[in-house]
Amino acid sequence: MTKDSTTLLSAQNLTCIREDRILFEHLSFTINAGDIVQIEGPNGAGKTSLLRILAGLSQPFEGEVLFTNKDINKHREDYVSELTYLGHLAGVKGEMTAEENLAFNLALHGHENIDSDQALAKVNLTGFEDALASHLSAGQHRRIALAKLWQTNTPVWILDEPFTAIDKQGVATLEKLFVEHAKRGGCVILTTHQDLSLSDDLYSKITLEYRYF
Amino acid sequence: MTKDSTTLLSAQNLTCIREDRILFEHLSFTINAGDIVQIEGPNGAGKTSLLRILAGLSQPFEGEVLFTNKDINKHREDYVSELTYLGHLAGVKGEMTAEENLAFNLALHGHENIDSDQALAKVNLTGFEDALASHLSAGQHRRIALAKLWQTNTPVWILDEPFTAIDKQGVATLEKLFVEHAKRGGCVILTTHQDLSLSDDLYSKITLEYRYF
Amino acid sequence: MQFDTFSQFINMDGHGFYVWLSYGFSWLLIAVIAVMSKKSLTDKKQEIAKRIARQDRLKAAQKQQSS
Amino acid sequence: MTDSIVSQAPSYSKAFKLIVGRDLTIAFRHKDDIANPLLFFIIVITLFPLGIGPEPNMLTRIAPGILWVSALLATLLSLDRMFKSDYADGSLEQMMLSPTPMFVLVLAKVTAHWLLTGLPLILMAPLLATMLHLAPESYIPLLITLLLGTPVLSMIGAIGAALTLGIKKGGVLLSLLVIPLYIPLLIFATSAIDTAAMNLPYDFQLAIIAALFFGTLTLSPFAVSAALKVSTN
Amino acid sequence: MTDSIVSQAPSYSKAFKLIVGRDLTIAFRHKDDIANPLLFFIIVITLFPLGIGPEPNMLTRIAPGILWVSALLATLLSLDRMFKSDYADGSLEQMMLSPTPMFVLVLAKVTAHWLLTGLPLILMAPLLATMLHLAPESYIPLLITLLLGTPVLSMIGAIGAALTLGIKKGGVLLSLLVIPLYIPLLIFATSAIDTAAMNLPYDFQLAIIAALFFGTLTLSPFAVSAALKVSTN
Amino acid sequence: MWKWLHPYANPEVTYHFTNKLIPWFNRIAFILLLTGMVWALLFVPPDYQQGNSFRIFYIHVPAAILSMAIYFWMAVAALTSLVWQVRLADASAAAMAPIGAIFTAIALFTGAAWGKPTWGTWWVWDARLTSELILLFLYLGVIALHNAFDDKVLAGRAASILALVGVVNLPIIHYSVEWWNTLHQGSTVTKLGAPNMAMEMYWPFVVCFFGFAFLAGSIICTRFKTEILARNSMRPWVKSLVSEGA
Ligand code: HEM
Ligand SMILES: Nc1ncnc2c1ncn2[C@@H]1O[C@H](COP(=O)(O)OP(=O)(O)OP(=O)(O)O)[C@@H](O)[C@H]1O
Ligand SMILES: Nc1ncnc2c1ncn2[C@@H]1O[C@H](COP(=O)(O)OP(=O)(O)OP(=O)(O)O)[C@@H](O)[C@H]1O
Ligand SMILES: [Mg+2]
Ligand SMILES: [Mg+2]
Repeated sequence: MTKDSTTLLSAQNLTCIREDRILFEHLSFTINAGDIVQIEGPNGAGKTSLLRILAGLSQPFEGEVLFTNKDINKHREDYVSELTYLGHLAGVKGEMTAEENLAFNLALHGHENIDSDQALAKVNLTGFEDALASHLSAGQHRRIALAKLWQTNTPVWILDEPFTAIDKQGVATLEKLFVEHAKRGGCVILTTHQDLSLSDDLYSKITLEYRYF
Repeated sequence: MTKDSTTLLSAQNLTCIREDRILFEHLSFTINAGDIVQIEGPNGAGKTSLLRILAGLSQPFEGEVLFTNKDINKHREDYVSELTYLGHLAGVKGEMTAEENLAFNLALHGHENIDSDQALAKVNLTGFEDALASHLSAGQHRRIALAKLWQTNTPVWILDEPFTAIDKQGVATLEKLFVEHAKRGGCVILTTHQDLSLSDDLYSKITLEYRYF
Repeated sequence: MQFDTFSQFINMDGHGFYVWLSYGFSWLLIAVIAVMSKKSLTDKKQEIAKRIARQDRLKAAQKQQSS
Repeated sequence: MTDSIVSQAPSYSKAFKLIVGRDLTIAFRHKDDIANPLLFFIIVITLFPLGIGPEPNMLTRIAPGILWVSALLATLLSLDRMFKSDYADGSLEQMMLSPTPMFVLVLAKVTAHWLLTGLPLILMAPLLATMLHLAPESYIPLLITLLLGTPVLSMIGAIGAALTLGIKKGGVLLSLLVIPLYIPLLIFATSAIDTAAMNLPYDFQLAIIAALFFGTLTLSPFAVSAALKVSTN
Repeated sequence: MTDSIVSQAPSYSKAFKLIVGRDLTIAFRHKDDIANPLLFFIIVITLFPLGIGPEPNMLTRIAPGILWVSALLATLLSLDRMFKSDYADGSLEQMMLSPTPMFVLVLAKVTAHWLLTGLPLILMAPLLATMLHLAPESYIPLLITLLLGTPVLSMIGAIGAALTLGIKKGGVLLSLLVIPLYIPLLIFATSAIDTAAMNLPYDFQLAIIAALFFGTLTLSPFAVSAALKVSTN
Repeated sequence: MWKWLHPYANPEVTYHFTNKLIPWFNRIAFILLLTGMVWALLFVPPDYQQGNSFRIFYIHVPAAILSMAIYFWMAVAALTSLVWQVRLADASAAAMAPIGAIFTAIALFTGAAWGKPTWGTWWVWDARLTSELILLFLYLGVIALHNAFDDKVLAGRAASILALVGVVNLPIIHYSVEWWNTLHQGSTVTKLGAPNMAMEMYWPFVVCFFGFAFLAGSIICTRFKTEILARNSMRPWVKSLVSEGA
């Protein structure tokens, strides 16, 4: 956060209200190129809600999100082509093979002629390229969604619990990728319930507290 | 397992096949009064499948399960009135209150006039008795299902990941309950991904390995 | 032999269309189901072979990792 | 074990009441469940005069068929939820592991379903029959056939619902399975109403529908139980 | 960033083809998706002669209404799956976050839906029309109205499907939202067929249906986009 | 009593037995059908009423009878699988359904094509026709249900339950339809009534019928093999069979 580089994303005065509970109020922060930011807080604190607002999937009750100083709602297409978002749900279709899923996800963002074998190898899915996703285990299923991180070139990554169902070795590989991505000038915003095993100067935290009122 | 007490449950030569993968083959074991048995193994190894076979919810591909030396399929009603099963899914209806849920679950097994306030207090739900279950958090939701363990008097407990979404204090309370139940002559068969904090002589483990073929 | 000429055989006193339609459609359906059944058998065998190959690869990979 | 708690399998009638009561409670908390099949029934019936034309004579002629086909479709669309939500949250498993035999449980679920869909349809039918200019002689047979027939729809439908329980996209498949089994009922019911409109006795048709009622009442619980066991396996 | 990979938003037509292709692939892997609405259409149509009676004259008279009402119901029941599975597994979110504008995505989903339900219905309609003894003059208008009308059913239905996406028991609610919107189409389509059976010109009705087609084609993508944004919020 | 059945309840033995059966079925079917088709198309005299359209008889009636016979055997297999837990029985039921559906479709189609020249219409809501149509729906339901399950063992059991429920309903459907039709409509549609058929018309029918029956048997056996493989793919014998390239 202290590095003096370009500001990629900035949240201004965000307030989020779900049903009748205020999840957070007047939340402001900026995220620069090179940052890795972990959002933390107990179950139900509003982490997912915050990430969805940052991605432009939900509208905040108040406040706005700026991408390179432009409101993401007004410049949606510019923003979206620079963004990779991964939610609680992987966005993987059980009826398609691992390879088809990856190719479709990337083609939607205009990537073609990608080396899907290599991308799938990165997430330890060698041998499962043409298995239908519904025949894979929960962890393998999620790895298909993660594979695109190796092929995409968008600077902003917003990842909601990317480590769910992933084993220890997989987590380590991912963390290494995040650091590389940050070094190349991207930023990573993620939530996890386990702590990152990165040294403290490599990433920062934003803590949400559970508010009862 | 070494205690010389009555055999409650015995699995004989169980084989389970899912789609085209053999999960386990020729598995035999016995569970006596006073046993606490943890089934362990990686994701997809077949723990849930085994518990469902033991509860009589699924049929094994081969082999049989005996309860006090009687085949559970042939003496289903005898077995079922001595069994408390708790699956991945809690069996709690979001449209009913905590108290109604508990009362219904117990009434189905013939328990009436139970002290539901006390049972709900045990699982830390005091004050939520007449909140609709759908308005509770995931952990509180699951606690409703667990509350019946304090009220039931069946000897065989089969619990699939009972600690899911339960905080540390809750886990400790439950473990204490399991030990008491075993002392009273019951048995507990459970799966968890975290280790039990009981001393090793209080419980035994059955390990399932992930088989690729 | 009930027909003297080939065109008589095709025409069948005006009922040719219905007769040939019936015979044609029926044999077409039978051919389709026969071919599909055969194909599903070979497909199944291939699918099993593929899975065995994958399992072998997985086993090999496992061995490599552990050693 | 703790002897302070006396436990004993509840009697069949007690378990039956327990489950019916529970299902009704849930439905009343969720009011759509009751309103929706009824509204569907009404809307489908209004589509026909729009599609076919408003001449009263024509409508009188086709009214029994339309009323029954619509009742059938409305029941059909409500079948899906008979076991699905209990299956999805694990309650079904718990009920199957209770000491009460499965057929009692199935009968209770079917009864609750009928109370929530069949009964409202019957209550609404005379009104819609008026809109379709049903012959005056046909009102009584319409109500009798519905009274005997809608439980049959629920019971046969339960078989289909139980069979398609574990399947993701069960909706239309369920229709495919169940509709052919509904056909005899449809034929006898509409024929009873038509016969009555001609002032002829329709005892024979009623006898058959009653036979269907008792036949499905005795057989369907077993088919449903078997199907549920397969689906929850 | 890595410059080996060239990335650029795909052109509209490319994105359109991509999504349609994907939906068709999935449907073909899951063959039931195609077969089921069609089977439902066929089965519902057979219910009417059974309920109303087999006289050819009567059937000729009501055939247009029955064909259209059944097509409408078959489409209705298939609407549910238009966005639901994409919503449930998170693909919809991913598509909404792609650089392609929403209306292209919506048009692609609707096109795929029509190819999988509307088109098979049209292909099957003449056969069923024969079974209902439709007047020979009515075949052409039947096909034309279906050809123009089924896309309208898909497009209007998409709005309802998008609105009820986040709701658990959306099935019957969806019908309630959508059926009233279908009524004008139903009236003009059956009236066109009836008019043609009387050897009168039916241009007026066709003009209205065409207007409905172009109207929904231009407006519905925006309504659906807005509804999807609300549902995924 | 079931002891003699035991070796056939073993999938491997059954697979190889079926495998040996198929070529014989094929040969018999080929000979019978070639004879039957040539006989029916070229040598059978035209019917005195229906003329040459009578030649449709030689496909229509075998198909119609087989459509019902296969449903019956499918239900028997379903009952065996559910009551006596014979594991292969539901595999055979699953193998029969598509063939039965095809013959039902053929009976319907040829019937319609025969109806046009004889009755002047492709379709009437006659009792026999309607119940054959419903039979097709029942078949399609069984097939669709079977395909809807990923797990073939469960699929087999579910489809068996449906097949049995269907078979209980079949007579009800049959009589309801028969009875319904005669009430609404006079006998404008007269069925051919089973006449004492001339032998020169009867024998080619017998040849065709058995030809179709053996052909159906052969296709059912092929599908049965597929079903056995699908249910036993983890078995060593299947692995060696597949890797042999057989
Ligand atoms: C779509 C139309 C038709 C259908 C679905 C149909 C169906 C059937 C069925 C199911 C049978 C077997 C009955 C049994 O063995 O008990 C049958 C037999 C037969 N059908 Fe058809 N039929 C159709 C049209 C026709 C027509 C148009 C004719 C001739 C005018 C015809 C002549 C016969 C004859 C002669 C038999 C043999 C009756 C016997 O068992 O002696 N069918 N048909
Ligand atoms: N669609 C919704 N409608 C109403 N309330 C919602 C909705 N989504 C979330 N909530 C509520 O908002 C609160 C925050 O939810 P959120 O998913 O953001 O939490 P979280 O911090 O991501 O929790 P977790 O650690 O479980 O993922 C919860 O109390 C939840 O009940
Ligand atoms: N209904 C089913 N149909 C087909 N395959 C299934 C079914 N249920 C489970 N499986 C498969 O069986 C295997 C074992 O599943 P099971 O749920 O028993 O694992 P588990 O040990 O409980 O795993 P977890 O730790 O994730 O709970 C998995 O590979 C799964 O894909
Ligand atoms: Mg979250
Ligand atoms: Mg498990």
